[in-house]
Amino acid sequence: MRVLYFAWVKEKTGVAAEDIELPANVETVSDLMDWLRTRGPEFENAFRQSDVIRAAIDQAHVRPDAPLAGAREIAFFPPVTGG
Amino acid sequence: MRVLYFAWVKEKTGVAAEDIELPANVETVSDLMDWLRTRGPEFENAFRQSDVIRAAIDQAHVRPDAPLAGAREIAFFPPVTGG
Amino acid sequence: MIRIQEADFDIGAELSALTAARADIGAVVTFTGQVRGQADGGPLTELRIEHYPGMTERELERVEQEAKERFGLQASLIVHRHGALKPGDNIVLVIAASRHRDAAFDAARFMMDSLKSRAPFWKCEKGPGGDRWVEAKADDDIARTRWHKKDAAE
Amino acid sequence: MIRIQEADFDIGAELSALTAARADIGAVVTFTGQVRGQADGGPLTELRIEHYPGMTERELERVEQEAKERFGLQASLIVHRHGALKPGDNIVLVIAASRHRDAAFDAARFMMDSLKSRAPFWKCEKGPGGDRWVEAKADDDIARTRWHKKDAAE
Repeated sequence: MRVLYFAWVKEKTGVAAEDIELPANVETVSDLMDWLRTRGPEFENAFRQSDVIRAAIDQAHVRPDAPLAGAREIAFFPPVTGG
Repeated sequence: MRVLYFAWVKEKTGVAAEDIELPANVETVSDLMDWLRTRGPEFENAFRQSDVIRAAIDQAHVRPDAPLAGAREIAFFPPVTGG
Repeated sequence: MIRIQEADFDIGAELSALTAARADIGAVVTFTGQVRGQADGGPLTELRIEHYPGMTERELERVEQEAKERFGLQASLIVHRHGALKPGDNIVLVIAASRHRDAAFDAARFMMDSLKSRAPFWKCEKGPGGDRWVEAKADDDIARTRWHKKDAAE
Repeated sequence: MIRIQEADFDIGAELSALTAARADIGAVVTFTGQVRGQADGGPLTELRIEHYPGMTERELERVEQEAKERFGLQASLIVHRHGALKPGDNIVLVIAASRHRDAAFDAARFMMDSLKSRAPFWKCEKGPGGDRWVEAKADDDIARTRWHKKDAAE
């Protein structure tokens, strides 16, 4: 699955985009954030305040309990600040 | 006193502006409308629905009970429709 | 600033003159009123706008001043045309510029609502059925009272 | 129509293209957001705007479509810039054109409120104190809920 990071989530992880093979027990957006935190200090730091991080699956906003099944692309980012 | 008429009030009276010497018993805007109605069929027709006619004294909106004392200019017109 | 004129106005040029590259402005709202070919009273070939020179300027200045005091604008403009206009022509332009968007939206709407109920302009629609003086809408008086209620609430 | 671009936009030209001489339009509201030199977090020398290509287009199209359905617009436009901007530069332009003024004002405000809470843009302010990612304002979520309440009331 394609995973994208934006704004300070990208700065903290040091990664803009990557392809990930999901572990079997990672079923929701929230599960994925928990798993990402285990991937080293940058990811631990980026996803520490996971309640302020927003997500989109296939370019549509989703909540943390959204299932990942069938998703091609998931993005993590801070609350949006356009306009 | 200078008296001005606008829009359909002007069309009905056939007068855009005139100078009038006020009779002694004409003290308010409402009195003046009553007196104007006595000046012939055009004025009678123009001021028949005097409740829809608005007035301004010295270029500021006033109500029918506003006194005329000290006024230099009075205008009669329909409700405004700009914008 | 306020202006009453027969000539058309150029919205882009007015905006540039007022707000371009001003780093103290965060939000700019413009309202433009245009002549519709299908008026509420039927098809329209010409719209003639009459006004009360002198009083019109005073009323528009008062409207603009009230908006400035109430919403803390960085810049503002009201331009209103008079004379003979055609369908598609511009009638009125209001611009409100402020730090944040709520003030700009509120101020532009306030200026339009106030202008509609106070500025001495009168519209006469010319169409196949003859000339028809536009009647004031009860809606416009109601629109004006939006702001009275806010007075009381503040 | 929606557009996302690095280049500046010309408000007058956008307005002309969309609404000039259209006799079915009576009211046009534009909103322009500009970069302020004094941001909420302090003085600002550059504003960098990042976005999520693909999703941004989708979200802006959805915002515009919702505004059209809800307010019955005759024409509309959303243009949002990204990249490195300076104080005084334009950020965003929203245009709503309708028959009557209330719909144009409501639609422009609705598009701005919706865009602020949904479109995936992020602002980073560069100033003497370094870089600072702008935080979302609770106000903007509250502004968005104005329209939910109206949903329920209608």
